[in-house]
Amino acid sequence: MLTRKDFEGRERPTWCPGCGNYGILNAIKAAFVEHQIAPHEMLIVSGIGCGSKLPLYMKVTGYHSLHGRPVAIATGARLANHGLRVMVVHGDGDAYGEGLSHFLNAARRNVRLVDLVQDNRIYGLTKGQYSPTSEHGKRTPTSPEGALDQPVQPLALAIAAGATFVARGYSGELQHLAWLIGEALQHPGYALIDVLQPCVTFNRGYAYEFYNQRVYKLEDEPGYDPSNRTLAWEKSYEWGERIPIGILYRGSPLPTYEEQVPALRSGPLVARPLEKLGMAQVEALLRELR
Amino acid sequence: MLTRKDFEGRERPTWCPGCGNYGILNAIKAAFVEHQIAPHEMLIVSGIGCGSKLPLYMKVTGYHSLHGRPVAIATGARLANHGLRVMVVHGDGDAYGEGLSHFLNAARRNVRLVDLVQDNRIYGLTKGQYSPTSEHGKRTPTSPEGALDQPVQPLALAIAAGATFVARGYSGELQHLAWLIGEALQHPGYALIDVLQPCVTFNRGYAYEFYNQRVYKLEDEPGYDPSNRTLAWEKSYEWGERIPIGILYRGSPLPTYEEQVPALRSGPLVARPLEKLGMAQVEALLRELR
Amino acid sequence: MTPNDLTIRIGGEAGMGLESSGAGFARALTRGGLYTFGVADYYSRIRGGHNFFSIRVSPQPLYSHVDPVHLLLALDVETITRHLDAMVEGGAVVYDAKETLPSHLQRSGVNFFAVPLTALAREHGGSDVMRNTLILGVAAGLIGFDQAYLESVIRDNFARKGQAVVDANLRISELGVNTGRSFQTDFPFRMEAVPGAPRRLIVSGTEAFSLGALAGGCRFVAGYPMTPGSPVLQWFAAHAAEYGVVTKHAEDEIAAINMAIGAAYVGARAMVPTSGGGFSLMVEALGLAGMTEVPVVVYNAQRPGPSTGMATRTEQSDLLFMIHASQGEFPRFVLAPGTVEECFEAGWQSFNLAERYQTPVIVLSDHYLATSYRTVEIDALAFDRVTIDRGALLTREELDALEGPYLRYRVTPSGISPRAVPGHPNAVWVSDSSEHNEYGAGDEDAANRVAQMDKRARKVIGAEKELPQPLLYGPEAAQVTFLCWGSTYGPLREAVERLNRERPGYANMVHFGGLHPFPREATEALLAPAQRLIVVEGNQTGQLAMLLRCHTGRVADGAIRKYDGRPLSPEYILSHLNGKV
Amino acid sequence: MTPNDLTIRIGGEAGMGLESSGAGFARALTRGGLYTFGVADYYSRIRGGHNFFSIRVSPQPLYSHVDPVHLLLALDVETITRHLDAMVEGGAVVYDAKETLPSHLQRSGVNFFAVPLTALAREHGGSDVMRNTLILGVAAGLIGFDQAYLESVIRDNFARKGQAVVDANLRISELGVNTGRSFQTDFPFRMEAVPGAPRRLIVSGTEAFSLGALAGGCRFVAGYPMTPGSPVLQWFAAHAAEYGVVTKHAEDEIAAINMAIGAAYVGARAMVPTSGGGFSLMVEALGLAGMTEVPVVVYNAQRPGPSTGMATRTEQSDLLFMIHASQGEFPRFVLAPGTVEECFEAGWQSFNLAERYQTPVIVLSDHYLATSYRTVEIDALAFDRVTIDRGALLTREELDALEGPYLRYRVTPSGISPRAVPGHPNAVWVSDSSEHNEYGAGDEDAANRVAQMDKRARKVIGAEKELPQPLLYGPEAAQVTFLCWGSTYGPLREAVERLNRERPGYANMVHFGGLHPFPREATEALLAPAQRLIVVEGNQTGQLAMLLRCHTGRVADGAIRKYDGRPLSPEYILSHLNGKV
Ligand SMILES: Cc1ncc(C[n+]2csc(CCOP(=O)(O)OP(=O)(O)O)c2C)c(N)n1
Ligand SMILES: Cc1ncc(C[n+]2csc(CCOP(=O)(O)OP(=O)(O)O)c2C)c(N)n1
Ligand code: SF4
Ligand code: SF4
Ligand SMILES: [Mg+2]
Ligand SMILES: [Mg+2]
Repeated sequence: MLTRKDFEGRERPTWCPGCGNYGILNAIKAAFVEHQIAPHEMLIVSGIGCGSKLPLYMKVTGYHSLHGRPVAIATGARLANHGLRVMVVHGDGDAYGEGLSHFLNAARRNVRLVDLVQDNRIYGLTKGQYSPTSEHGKRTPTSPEGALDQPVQPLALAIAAGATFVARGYSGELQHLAWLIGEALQHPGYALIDVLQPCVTFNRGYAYEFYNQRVYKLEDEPGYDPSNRTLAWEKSYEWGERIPIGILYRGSPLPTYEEQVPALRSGPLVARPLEKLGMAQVEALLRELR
Repeated sequence: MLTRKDFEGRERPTWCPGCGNYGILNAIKAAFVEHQIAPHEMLIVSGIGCGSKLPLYMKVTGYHSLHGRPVAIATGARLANHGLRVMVVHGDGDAYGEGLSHFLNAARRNVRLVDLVQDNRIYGLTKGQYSPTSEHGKRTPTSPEGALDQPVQPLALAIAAGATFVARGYSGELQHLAWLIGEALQHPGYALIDVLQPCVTFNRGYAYEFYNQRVYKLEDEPGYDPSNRTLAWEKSYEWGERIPIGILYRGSPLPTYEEQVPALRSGPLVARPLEKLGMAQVEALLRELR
Repeated sequence: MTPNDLTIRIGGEAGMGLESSGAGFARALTRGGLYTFGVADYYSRIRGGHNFFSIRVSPQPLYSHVDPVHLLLALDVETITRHLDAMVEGGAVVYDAKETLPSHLQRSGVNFFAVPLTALAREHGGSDVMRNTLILGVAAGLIGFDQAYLESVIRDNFARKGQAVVDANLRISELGVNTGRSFQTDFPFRMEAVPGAPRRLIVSGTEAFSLGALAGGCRFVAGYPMTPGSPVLQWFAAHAAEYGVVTKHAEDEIAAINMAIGAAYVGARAMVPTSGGGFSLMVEALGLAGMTEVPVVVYNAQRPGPSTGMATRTEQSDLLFMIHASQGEFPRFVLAPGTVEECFEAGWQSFNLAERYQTPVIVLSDHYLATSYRTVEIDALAFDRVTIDRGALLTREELDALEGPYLRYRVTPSGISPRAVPGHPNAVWVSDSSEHNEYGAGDEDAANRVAQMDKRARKVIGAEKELPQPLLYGPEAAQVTFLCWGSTYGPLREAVERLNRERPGYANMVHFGGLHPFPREATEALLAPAQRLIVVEGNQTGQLAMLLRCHTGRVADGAIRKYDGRPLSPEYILSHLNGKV
Repeated sequence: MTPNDLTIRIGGEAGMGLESSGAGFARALTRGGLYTFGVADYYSRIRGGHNFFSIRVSPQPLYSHVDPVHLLLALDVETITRHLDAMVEGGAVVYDAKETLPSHLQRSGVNFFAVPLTALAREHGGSDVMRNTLILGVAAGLIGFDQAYLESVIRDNFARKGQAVVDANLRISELGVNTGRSFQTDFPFRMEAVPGAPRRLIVSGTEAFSLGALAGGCRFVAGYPMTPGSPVLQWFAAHAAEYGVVTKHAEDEIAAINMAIGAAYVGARAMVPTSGGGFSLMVEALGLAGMTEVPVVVYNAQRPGPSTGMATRTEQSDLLFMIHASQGEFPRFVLAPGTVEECFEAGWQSFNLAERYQTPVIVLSDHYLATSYRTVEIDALAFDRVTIDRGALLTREELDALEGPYLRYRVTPSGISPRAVPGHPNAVWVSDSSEHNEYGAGDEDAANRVAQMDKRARKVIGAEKELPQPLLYGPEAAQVTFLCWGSTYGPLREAVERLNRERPGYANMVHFGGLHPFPREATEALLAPAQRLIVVEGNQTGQLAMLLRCHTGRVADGAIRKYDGRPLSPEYILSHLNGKV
């Protein structure tokens, strides 16, 4: 029986006091406890950013990799060992900026990954530049006159890319977030959880007070049907007085990428012993060269 | 008065006989004639691929650049000289594979570009590997057992990314395509034209016969309203017995990126003489250092 | 050029299927007991542009193509225009009777045989590709080669198109052979089959490297199409289901190498095949592999740069880029096989190096080596010498017995830290791409930094001895010593042979098949007796010459370089040597 | 270390605003007629981790920080733990009276002054940052520095926060000054203002380079945040509207450099600031600029690699990577300014080089140079020496007069082809990233390839003379000659001075501010009389030493290297020299 203590890391987080990443860390641990996933059964691949330091602050197998590339690394890890659970944890800059293309490709491939994005709508670690999800007009060191890009809509893009599990969480709603992570872990395929994560240092406009007043849970919304793709797509644009959290879209599962690879039918790639080719194999290969 | 002859290139195309790129080349020339855009008033930035050779086969200012990067180059060109018209011409691999992220960013930025994608649903120049828009199950040299990725939906993605002009053309419908290009040229902002382009050598399943039987024009479709984003989004998934061409989505124009840049209010960047800083400017700058 | 050594060249437009026809002919010659060397020359277009395929054939082993042509099979007039100058005295041109040759395309000493290629092809089934079969039949007839071997290849190659196609091709081939025989009196060169010869292989660099990698346990290949690297991806894709390999045509090269790193991190032997431009996009991740000590193999089949350069041509200009790519400093290996035999070895050795030293390994090939075909002995691809050495990879049992926390980056005397892969309860750690401590966690302490930098650097002290060593070919002592690397081996070897045939003991050569870490001691020892050094390489700036000076202080006395996109040939080397000596 | 030369260090946790407070204090000292050198040391985290800022101050010009500390301003106990060893005899520690110092943190010869920092800050307004103001006041009082200068900086820095904040800070500063004065008897070091001194500037490498680039006509800056490169992007963003510059924080570094290439293609002077990891992603496009001859400036402020390395620290380990990055071979320039003056010059000269030679130019800085502040004379940033030379850029008039087709890549004796930008009816062409002919269109002809390769290579024959030349500092002849590049100039210069103070004529040094194309002749001339060569550089593998041997054959007699993420200091150099000589 795994408990919270089994996920205690060697190091204390260096996040700012009040940072939304604490809530995410706790929700991840809670989900792992709930679903009894041991530290060695999970690989968390993270990018570079404040939030991407997360695996260093708990006990888990992890890879704190490159800015923007954790989804590609996680894809390779899954393809080589689909016996391992794989999760990606990274910031909005990492996921929707530098890594935008990998995110959309993982969605359309349906690689079985939980992709958790710490969406603080800012670049935290590099000290407050605007991010892909920052609002138009946002003033930051790289946009002193206000950002001119319209923000990326990650949920709409994920749906358009073909993801079958698209959710939004809020780090101020720990239990709900832990539940979402659990649902995502059980989803057979790519699962996006965009998490509203207050950055109390560089994005004070989107602090707890902002979100606490606005977020509402889709599960509590009478008649909301997350299996309706068009509805989900429209819902993904809702942002203002009311901000939905929960599972926006849950389509009928498609076969995962891993399931479809012929070489993986007999089990994970790394589970097979690495042996020299047999005589018959060599013979067959040489026959092609005659 | 410009005529077709003014766009005659020095070199004959080296495309395969019957390649859909001939139709696209002709449609572009026709649109330029129709809208009286001279060869030096237009910069065509292309990527790398069969279709990306297009600017070399006509008379126009062009840049045959890198695989996947023409949109970024074109963005820079527009920002430095918004007095110049800029068009991007590239293949589906270039636009939706290597260049996916740039395409989506240009859309949300609303840089004024016509982005024409020669969508033959295959990698032509590298001899027939599956492309981002190839159908699931497609057998090619990199997918001898059938491609496992679900195809990219460029039109849905463009809409989700915030594009306000999203169209599909067909190289077998030259006049219609020329008209689309003209509309796109007049659109104040980013305009995507995904062109169904038969590759007669490596993608015989999507030849003229296939498309001729299926394409229909949205303009002829009673009641189709291209200003309805949700409708357009749903329409962008229609693919089968009937394949829509025309303007899927035309939203109300947003300010272009270029219009919003403070430094560009007084005209194109390159139009201003490049002079040494004045005494007063130097003084002001030095004052910051005291 | 002895009559025992012929070059047959078939030329025409892109899209005519020259390469596969030419390769098929080389295969037939191989089956007939002869040695061949086949090389293609084509444009980066799908249609149009002049393409050709040259087959050199001899009863003796061959290591290179050569420039002079004995028999030119011209599917169009352009072929004659382009290659007439390359023809030897007594050579012959076979061309389509429908063409009228302008007078400037006549040359004394060269015979012209008109054959109604198109007409006959149409008559016999219509497909234009049948002209290739026909004209190669003519070639076989002319040189007196036993048509049975040709027929066996036709049967194999066309089998999947059905018996009718096989039969039509057999018929037209026979027609060609008979036509060729009828011209024999006007063509002095013969190349008969050697009936009792042992079975041999005909193999390209792409195939040899892929086979070596597969034999060496490569089980994950991710890539993005790019000539001439992607044929390795495609070779693996074609063999993936059968041999239990995962291949992934990724969204771009960045994704490809990061996928490979992910696969290697969890324990698979993983590789990315690419060419220079694709490699440029992999540079950041190469450093990630270096920093987090993930074994990954990068295969770069070079083509001429800079930028898009010449997509379907050859060059050796990425060497220094490979050695220095990515920010910061970390150990890596750079191999540069020179022959198909060495390609095979590089295929499996690269994975052993990568896993034993826990660092990226780069194998440099080039378009010439990757795409040319050579006939070799049946045991040239030495499957029996293959070993799979995973280095300090902890076994399940070792992990079971592990006590205390697992230190992924333990500072050890060798610099090599016992490596685990994710999935064992006793080895739960996070690898950080920032400088990290022994646990793998980011750590900015100055002493830790130095300890980890030194640990990584220590891994390769002396490791140049594990690379293919510089090889001397020719007499121990010579008046001229040539240096080369990678694919220049073949053409240079032949140049050296010819020089020594004329002036015994005149020349020798040293070939580098491993360039980083630079084999300094071995090089100094080999070059100590050398009098006059000439570096021969397929680039403009003399990259091996720079390495040589940088690591040994030796300044080459001369250089022969080529960077027009075409491979070095023995004749090119000899003629440039005469300009220099 | 004379009493005329003090180092004051303020230390505490990340998030305490040390850097801006420290920089403000250095500014005040500068306004007071003193010379300063300020350097920050911090972790790659937003909160926690030990940060400090050191200000060296003297009535004489300074080129470097030094290791020993005279006055330690400890905002926490950790600061004392970490820096007590660095304190000189007679030095003092100012700390918060609320802490009780454990006995091991006492040291004879060092005085400890307890000040109720937190308590007073709370009393005077509450903001923790006011402790910084207070403790710096104490410092001013201790060294006898005129508080008026401090007050002027407080007024400027806090102005945008409102008069109340200004007043509170002024009050607490005064309190600090008085407290400091009261301790003076126990602190022997003074540093009084020099009232009549000329006005000077205090400037970082980031600012100097940005100013130089702006003065040189840079009008387009695209980037993606990455320490320590992005401050240049941010400097330009802050000045963009005022000076008519377009800046773009792009989606990634690949987009950034391609945008810059697009902007340069149409005629803007364009730059991308980044750090090594970002540069790795720009490698492919660098080759595009080389091949299509687009002038673009890349600014790489190095940080320790490999991979993520140490984001907020310093290193000089990207040199060989810069020289060889991207597939194939093409000309480029690599500059490595050593001082803020040279940063300013590199700022504008890089654009002249880029446009005159129509090729990419790389400016290598590093975290140390980019982020440290130095006091310089008012004319140190030589705006009057700036020129804007656009090279063979065709004017509107020249284009109007153009006859015949425009040949963008005309083969000329100099290799430089007159350049047009899109938009003129007489210059309509397409540039191809494939090898192209004079028109710019892809062309695979062998002779054309060689002509274009040679044309491009020709551009830089002799062009190393256009780079900043290697500079000799110190006596012409000396027993030891040091070599260095980039930011090592300052620390090494001071080490050389000290050596010569002890043993006149003992040492000199050669600094490289331009490294590629390598200034071979100038180097050989400068080094001809050198007896003993020692290369000092901030990396592990000795990259300058390799270049030196490769280009001149000289093998250095010794090396002093540092790669722990911290800058070289005069003391480090001297102590390592003693280990070597
Ligand atoms: C290739 C590359 N470019 C830039 C950086 C610098 N960098 C580090 S973190 C970061 C962005 C952080 O933003 P986000 O991903 O939103 O994470 P957060 O810090 O907000 O959690 C950047 C740009 C890098 N490490 N690598
Ligand atoms: C970085 C990089 N990767 C790969 C290539 C090789 N390459 C050239 S064209 C091409 C794809 C062509 O497909 P597409 O963009 O659909 O164009 P098409 O040929 O079908 O018109 C590729 C992968 C390249 N030139 N550069
Ligand atoms: S800067 Fe923002 S995201 Fe980073 S640790 Fe602080 S609060 Fe969290
Ligand atoms: S390969 Fe396909 S896309 Fe390329 S030229 Fe031929 S038909 Fe056109
Ligand atoms: Mg963020
Ligand atoms: Mg295509």
